[in-house]
This record gives sequence, C-alpha cells and structure tokens, in this order.
Amino acid sequence: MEEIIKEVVIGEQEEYLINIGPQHPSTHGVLRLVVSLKGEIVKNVQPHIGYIHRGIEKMCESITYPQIIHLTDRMDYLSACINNEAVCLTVEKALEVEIPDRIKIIRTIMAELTRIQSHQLFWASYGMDLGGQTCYFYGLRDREKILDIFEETTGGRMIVSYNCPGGLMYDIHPNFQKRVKEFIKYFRSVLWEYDAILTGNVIFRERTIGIGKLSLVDAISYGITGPSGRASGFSCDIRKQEPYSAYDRVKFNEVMFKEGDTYHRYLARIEEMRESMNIIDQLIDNIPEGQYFVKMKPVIRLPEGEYFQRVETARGELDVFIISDGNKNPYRLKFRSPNFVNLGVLNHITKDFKIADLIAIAGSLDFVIPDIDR
Amino acid sequence: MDKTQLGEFVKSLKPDAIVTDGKQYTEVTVADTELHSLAKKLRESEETWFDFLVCLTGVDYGKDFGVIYHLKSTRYEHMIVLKTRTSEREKPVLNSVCDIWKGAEFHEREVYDLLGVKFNHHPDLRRLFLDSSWGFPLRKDYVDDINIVSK
Amino acid sequence: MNSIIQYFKEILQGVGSLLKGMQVTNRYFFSPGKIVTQKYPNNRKDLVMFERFKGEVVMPHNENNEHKCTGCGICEINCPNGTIEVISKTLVTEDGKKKRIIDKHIYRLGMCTFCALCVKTCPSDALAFSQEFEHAVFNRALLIKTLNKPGSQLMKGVE
Amino acid sequence: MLLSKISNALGIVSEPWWKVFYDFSSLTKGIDEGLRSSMSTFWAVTVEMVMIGVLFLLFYAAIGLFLVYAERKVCAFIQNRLGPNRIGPYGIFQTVADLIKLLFKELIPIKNADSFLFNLAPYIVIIVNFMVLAAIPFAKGLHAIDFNIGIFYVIAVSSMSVIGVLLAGWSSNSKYSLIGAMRSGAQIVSYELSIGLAIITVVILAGSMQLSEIVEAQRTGWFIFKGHVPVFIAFVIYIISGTAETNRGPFDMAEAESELTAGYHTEYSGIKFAFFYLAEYINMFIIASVASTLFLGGWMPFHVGNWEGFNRIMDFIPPFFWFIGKTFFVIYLIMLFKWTFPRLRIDQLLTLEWKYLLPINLVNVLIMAFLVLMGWHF
Repeated sequence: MEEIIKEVVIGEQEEYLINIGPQHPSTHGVLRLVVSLKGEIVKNVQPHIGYIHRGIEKMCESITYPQIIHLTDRMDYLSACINNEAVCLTVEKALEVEIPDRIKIIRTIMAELTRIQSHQLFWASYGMDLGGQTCYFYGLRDREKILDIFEETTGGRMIVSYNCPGGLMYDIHPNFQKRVKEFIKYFRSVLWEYDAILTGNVIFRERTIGIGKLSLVDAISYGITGPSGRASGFSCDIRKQEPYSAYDRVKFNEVMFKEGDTYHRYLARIEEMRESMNIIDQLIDNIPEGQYFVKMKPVIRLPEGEYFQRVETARGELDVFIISDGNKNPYRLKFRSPNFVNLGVLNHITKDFKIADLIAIAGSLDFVIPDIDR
Repeated sequence: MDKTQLGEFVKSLKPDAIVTDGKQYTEVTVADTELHSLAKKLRESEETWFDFLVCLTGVDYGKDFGVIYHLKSTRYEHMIVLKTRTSEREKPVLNSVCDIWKGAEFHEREVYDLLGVKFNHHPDLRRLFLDSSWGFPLRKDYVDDINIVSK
Repeated sequence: MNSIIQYFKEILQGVGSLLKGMQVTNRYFFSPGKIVTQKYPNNRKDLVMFERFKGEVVMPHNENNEHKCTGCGICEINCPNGTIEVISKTLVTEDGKKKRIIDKHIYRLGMCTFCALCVKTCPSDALAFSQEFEHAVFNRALLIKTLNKPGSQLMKGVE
Repeated sequence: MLLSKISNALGIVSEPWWKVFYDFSSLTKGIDEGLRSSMSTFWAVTVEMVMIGVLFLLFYAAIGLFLVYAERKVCAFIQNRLGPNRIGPYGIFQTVADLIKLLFKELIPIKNADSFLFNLAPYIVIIVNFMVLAAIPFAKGLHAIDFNIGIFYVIAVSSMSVIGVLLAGWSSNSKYSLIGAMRSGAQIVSYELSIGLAIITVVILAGSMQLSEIVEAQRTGWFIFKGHVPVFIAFVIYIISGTAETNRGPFDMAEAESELTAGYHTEYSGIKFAFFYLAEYINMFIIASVASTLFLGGWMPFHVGNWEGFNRIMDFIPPFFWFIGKTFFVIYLIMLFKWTFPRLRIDQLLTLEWKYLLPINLVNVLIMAFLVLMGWHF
C-alpha cells in the first residue's frame, strides 16, 4: 500500500497558546493540554500524553500471568481491584477454570467498593477543580474508610493486588463483613452532604449544566464508556451486557441520562455510588463458605489463541486482549483503557467554551493519567 | 445476528474475506486494501450497524504487522472481530478508519507510536506517548539495552 | 409579570441552596469532635497497623536465630522485577551428603512493588510482611537488605 | 523632657487610666498637645506621622499574620482537619515561620519581564492598603484621619489596588498572569458599583459620610436593625461584592488556582509574593471592618431597648473589642463563603453583578431614600 500522510499544523497564528500542565493543579497528574485561546474562549485542545508512559504492554510480554497483576494495579490506580479482575477473568476464561461462588461474590463486593471509592475521589477532586476545596477533604474522609477495609483484607490501600488467576490472594478478613456494613450505613448517612455542598449548589449547577454537551451519536462514535458515556444515554454498562463475576445475580439499575452535559456526567457518578451500595447490600450477607482460590498449575500457560474480556471499571470499559502462543507469557497483551479512549473526545466537547469550562469538562471525564499512558 | 449469520453476511459483502468462527466472536480476516470498504459497509448497513469501535490492537507477527478491530453494534448487541495485515514490514501502511469511527484517531496514533504502522488519511498522525527519536517498542525486534534488563 | 416572579424565584432558590451548603460547613466548624486527622509522629506509640499490612518483606527468625528459608529460589523466580536475589551455597553435612543452604537472601526494598507473590508462593512460609512503614533512609544503599540474620540457621524439620 | 510634657498633658485628664480604653480621643489629644507644646508644628506633625506609620506597620504585620493563621485554622476545622499545630501552642507561630521562610527565599528575576513595573506592583497593593486603613475608626477616637468624606475616600482609594494587580499580571510576561489580571480588572471595575450603591444606602440613612458620625448615628441601634429590609439587603450585597473585590472565595477568578495556577502572582516569589498574600488578607480585614462600621455599629456596643443591666454589661466591654469582634464575625462569614462554594465563571460573575446585584441595589437605594424621606425608620 502507498503512504499518504499529510502534515498537520496546530494552532493558527493569531491564537493565544497556553500550556495547561504537565504540572498543573487540575490536570490530576501529568497530562499536558496545549490550548489555543481566543480571549477566554477555547478554540483547540491538543492533549500531549506520555509523561508517565511505562510500557506496561511491553513489560507484560516478558512476565508471567500472575505477575501481570501487579502492573494492572498501577494502570488505573483508582480501580486497581477491577483491573486485576479483568486480567484474572481473561486467564480463567482461557484456561476454562470454574470459579466458585465465594470468589465471585467477594470479587464483586471488592469491585463495587473500588467503584465507590473511585467516585468519592472523583467527587472530591471535581469540587476542587471548580474551586470548592472543602469537597476534597469530605470526599477523602469517607474514602479513607473504604481504604481501611481494603488494607485490613488485602494489606494494601490503593495498590491492592488482591485478585490472582484462579481466585484471591487471601481470604477476607473476619471483620470484613462487619466493616463493610458499617461503612454502608455511615456513607448513606453522609451522602446528603455531597448534595448539599455541590449537587444542589446554584453556582455549581450554573457552572455545569449545559456545558460540554456530548451527543449520543458522538459518544458511541468516540467510544466514550463508563459514567461519562451513560450520561449521554449510551447504554454501555458491561455489568449488564456481559455479566461477569456475580453481576448476573444482583439487581441494579444502569444509571442513564440523556443530556450528556458536565452536570449529568457528575450526577451519573453520584447515582452510581448509590447503585453500588445496593449491590453490596445484596451480596454482603450471602458470601458462601468455601475455598478462596482454585488450585492452579505452578506455571500458567495459556493455550494458543486470542482471548478478549470486557469489564466495567469505575471509568468505563476496560478490555484485556491476550494473544497467546502457548508460552508462559503472553505474545501480545493489549489493555483498552477507558481513560485513553475518553481523552480523545476532549477536543470535540470543549470547543467554544471558556477556559474555566475546559477544567470543568476535563474534570467531569475523570481522567486517571497513568491509565491513559500505561 | 448470531455468529454464523454474521459470517455469512460478511462473506456476501466480501467473498475474498476469510471468516473463521472464533471462540467468542466471528473473526474476519481481510486484505489491507479491502479493510476500509468492509468496515464502512459493516458500519452503515442496517443489518449489522457496527457503530462502536471497542478496541483496536496492533500486533507484530514477525514478518508483518496486524491490526485487530473489535466492533460492536449498540443496536443489535453483537460483536465481530476484523483482522488485517500489512503487506510488508519495512513500510507498514494501512487505511485509517477515523472517518468511520472518530474514536479510532487515538487508537491509531497509539499503534503508530508503538508499532510504526502508518495510517493513510489519518487527520493528525503524530507520535503519542514517545518522542520521534524513539524506536517502536512493541516490535519484537526492538532493543533497549538501558531500560530492559533481561534475566 | 411571570418573568419577574421567575427572577425573584431564581434568586431565592439560589440563596437557599447556598445557605444549605453553608449550614453543612458551619456545622463542621463548630463540631471539633469530628476531626479525623491523626497527629502522626506523636501517636507513633499507639499506632497499630493492620496485621496484613504490607510494609516490607522480612524473614521471621525464632529465638534460636533460626529461619525457614531453604534457599530454593522460588521467590526469586516469582518476583516480577528482580527485587529478590537468593545466593545459596552448598554444604557437606556430617553424613557426607551435599546440602544446599542459603547464604544470603538479598531484598531490594527500593524496587519492591508489594505484590506479595514471594510471600504467597514460598513453599516453606519463610517470608512474611512486617508492619514497618517508615522506610526513608539517607543512602539508597541502605534499602538493599539481607533478610537472613548473620549466623542464622535453617529451622529443624523444614525441608 | 518630652515624655514628662506628654504625661503632664495626659495628667489633665482627671479620669482613671483604664478609662482610656473606652475613649481614645483624650489620649490622642494629650499626645498631640504634648508634642506641640515642646516643638514646632512641623516637627510635631512629623513625629506624629512617624508614630502612626510605625503603629500601622506593626498592626499590619500582626493582623495579616493572624488572619493567615485564622484562615488556615478555620478552613481546617471546616474540613475536619487540625490545621497548623506544630510551631508554638496550637501552631500560632506557624505564619511567623512562614514569613521568615518567605523573607529568605530568592526573588527570582523573570526573563523579558518589565522589571520596574514587576517590582512596583506589590508596593502599590500594599500602599493602597495602608491608605484605606488610615480612615478606619477602630474605637472612639482611634483613627488616623477622620475625613468628612471618610467613606467616599475608602471607596476611592480601595479600588486603586486593581492597578497593582493589573501591573503585576501585565509585567510578569506570563500568559496565566495576564489572563488573571484581565479577569481581575473586569471584576473589580464592575463590583465597585455595587459596593458604592450599598454604601450609599447607609449614607442616606446616616446623613453623613464621616465615618465617626456614621458610628455615632448607630448609638441608638445598629443600622442593620434600624434600617428595615433595605439595609439588610445592602449588607448582603456589600458582603458579596466585598468578597468579589478582595478576589476571594467564590470570586477568586484572578487567582483561579485550578485554572490559572496562581493567576496574577504566578511569577512572584519570596517577599514580593508575601506582599500580595498579606494584602489579600488585609483587604479582607478592610472590607470586614467597613462592613462592621457601616452596618453593625462599628465600635458601638450591643444594646437592647430598655434592658438597663444588660446594656451596662455590654458597655463594660471596651469599644475596641466590639469593633474587632464584629469585624471577625464578618471575616468568618467571608471565610465560610470561600470554603463552601465552588468558583464562578467569569461571565457568570459579571451576570451576577449586572443582572442581579445592580438592579436590586438601585431599587434598594430608592426605597431607602423614600423611607428616610418619610422618616419611617427607628
């Protein structure tokens, strides 16, 4: 095939280019946005990424499947548990291992707790992006309680490394159920504060309603998944569509909105916290007794072939695609990380909004930079 | 449509395509020149309506490169896998699908960045993670003496 | 007329929502009992970490300076990033048999990612996590630790 | 010799020494007469000016440092934290330590910056602060100047601080700073109007622009109680636009930490940054003290109608503490705004001013004028 590549010129001459990031309070890490401004109006946003690129996909090609777990923790560090689960599910699917209910249910509870703590941090940092700094501390205060639950059971706070191919690293701690119930009770009693401080606040509503609209067609075309996609009416919850672990036995609503603006992306996450608590409610008393792991071979070799697994992280759809050549390490391992795909839409939805809106929109897409760069 | 129906449908669109029944999804392998037209047809025909590009993966097969497209229809909830290979290793070029799925822009830039596969008609094909002085790290013959320590 | 009513309604609703938020923050200002901060270095004595907390990898020794490590190297194989290095030596026992025992179990704390694969896969449960978390040192070389204590021996009955 | 003369002059006052805390006019008068009797008028005035200058410098530093500390403690308690707690008991010397650190920090020269304006900007902000502080009546007889157009002077001078902000943003040759400065310009120019109209409401009621007379007029009751609804509305509007004028709280567009890193003072370092930082807090103090003077009775104690005993007890608290107490109450309100609300966007900020505050304010002034005309206030 012949090569037809045209050169691209970014930014017209009369526009005012500013760099937001890589060190900037509201890019939540080392994301760099080259923004062309006309006065305060954003004309073009070019994301420059790769400041924290570690080559996880390349590294995975030289390590074994159980070892991959500790790298997935470090991709989207706020959905560490779900990322682990994704790899484990892929490996188990390839080996056709039957996973007992106990493992499935514990995995689901852990995943939902992870989702809650991720959304709590979203709420916290989103408030701070918009200038309300108190939100940050209230969000973190409540998140600490989940991290404590994680620490008691897994030994890690964010980087849990809890799932492993064939089950879990450790059994749940004896206090686990009690503490989770305490947390759910506590969190239900403080969730109204989140609404009082931010959701209902007139300044917040003015700042977010109608800002950064993403239509359903664009959401699908850009592949925006997770709460951001569902705020545009894109039914993309993998937990509903291709239930894995114990999601087929719980009842929950897929939080969907039609508007697709910044406010509804925010609201989708707040509502998801409530749904996650419902899921945990249904499961926490029904953890069956049994083994917490399935005995696997000491060296895991996947049969030759291609394996694709989709899971729903706190930010959207994470796909793990393993091409195996029968060895103990994968021939090619691809992570379709939700943040990476969601970043692609930023330029499209920030056009002709103000620079303050750019921060609000970027915040509402809830980027985790290590997940973008991998 | 289920897996076999999808296979037959693709066969009717492109008789040259190799349709295999994978474990999870229907897998279709097409020539690099055919890919764009097939993808466009799959996207636009009312029976298939593959409007969601789930995942785009570049693979180094040794003598050439492959790109694997996971497509999904939000209307019919069915999935298909498209596979294609570049014709050579020295100057790997494929046609971009950015005009069909806007989300492909970042995926293709990533593949270009890590594997060096160029995409024709891509609106903004630049390196994504790495700067231009780097090689293409996901190629199997990539050597980095400093950062990769093999035991 | 309607628009005027709407205008004042907007103002009242807006002010109401602001007051609601201020009520929450004001309440927290006047309730010092809800402070969650810990005075960290001051509460060192009564600070209890969870028993499973992954502080650093240690090799527990009993009172006779004996450990359980046989020097098999499974932890070294399982470690994803070369944190552990097991240096073993061969020893001739009294009855003339050759036996491989551990010379040095080197653990590089600076590289450890606390994935727990070494602790989990160890066949003789020789490794464990300690609750120590104050790892800062002035010299990077101090982060390379030898886990088996000098003069320690293999515990009896562990193969 | 000088001291004995002053003490002689003070000796004229045949009241116990502690009475001075209730009325500073005899003290200041005594000092003035003592100085004048011992030297020529020129030197007497010069010495007085130096004394007042030194006093204000000390006061400025003390109140600035205290407010920084207070803000950190207040926000910490709001956010379920402890706040500074290491240096000194409850961390009270934390801000002093910070100041010492800032003093020793390098003043980074900026390439291609207009160095003259860049260095001038913080001083403009500071000087404006001093000029406003001069007119504020801290207690009876305790003010540097008592203009007959006092409040007019306060509005006029305080709006000059925007020049410092604009110069800082423009001269530092940074894009963030420039955007911050331009926002600040638009903001202060429009909120000046609201502040002016809110103050005019009170001036109509008091019938004077002299600050001491405005306070005196509230002897029978603070304006916020005396002036029906219009003064209350004016108070709310004054607090809102005052917060906006200090570039604080939900109106900190010029700094907009999450958008413009630090806005107009992004490029400043060391003590020049500290000047901006302190100026923000002194501005807040000024806004709060003017609010307490105009609406909450200044240094007047709280009296309830015929409760003789209660009023006596209230009188017993020196006026200075009344003033400081009211000021800190307003400061707490302003801090609560900052730590509760998200930031507005620049166009919403202007909408709030031109669509809501200004029309309400105009109607409010009319109603007030009508009420005063008919004599329908207490």
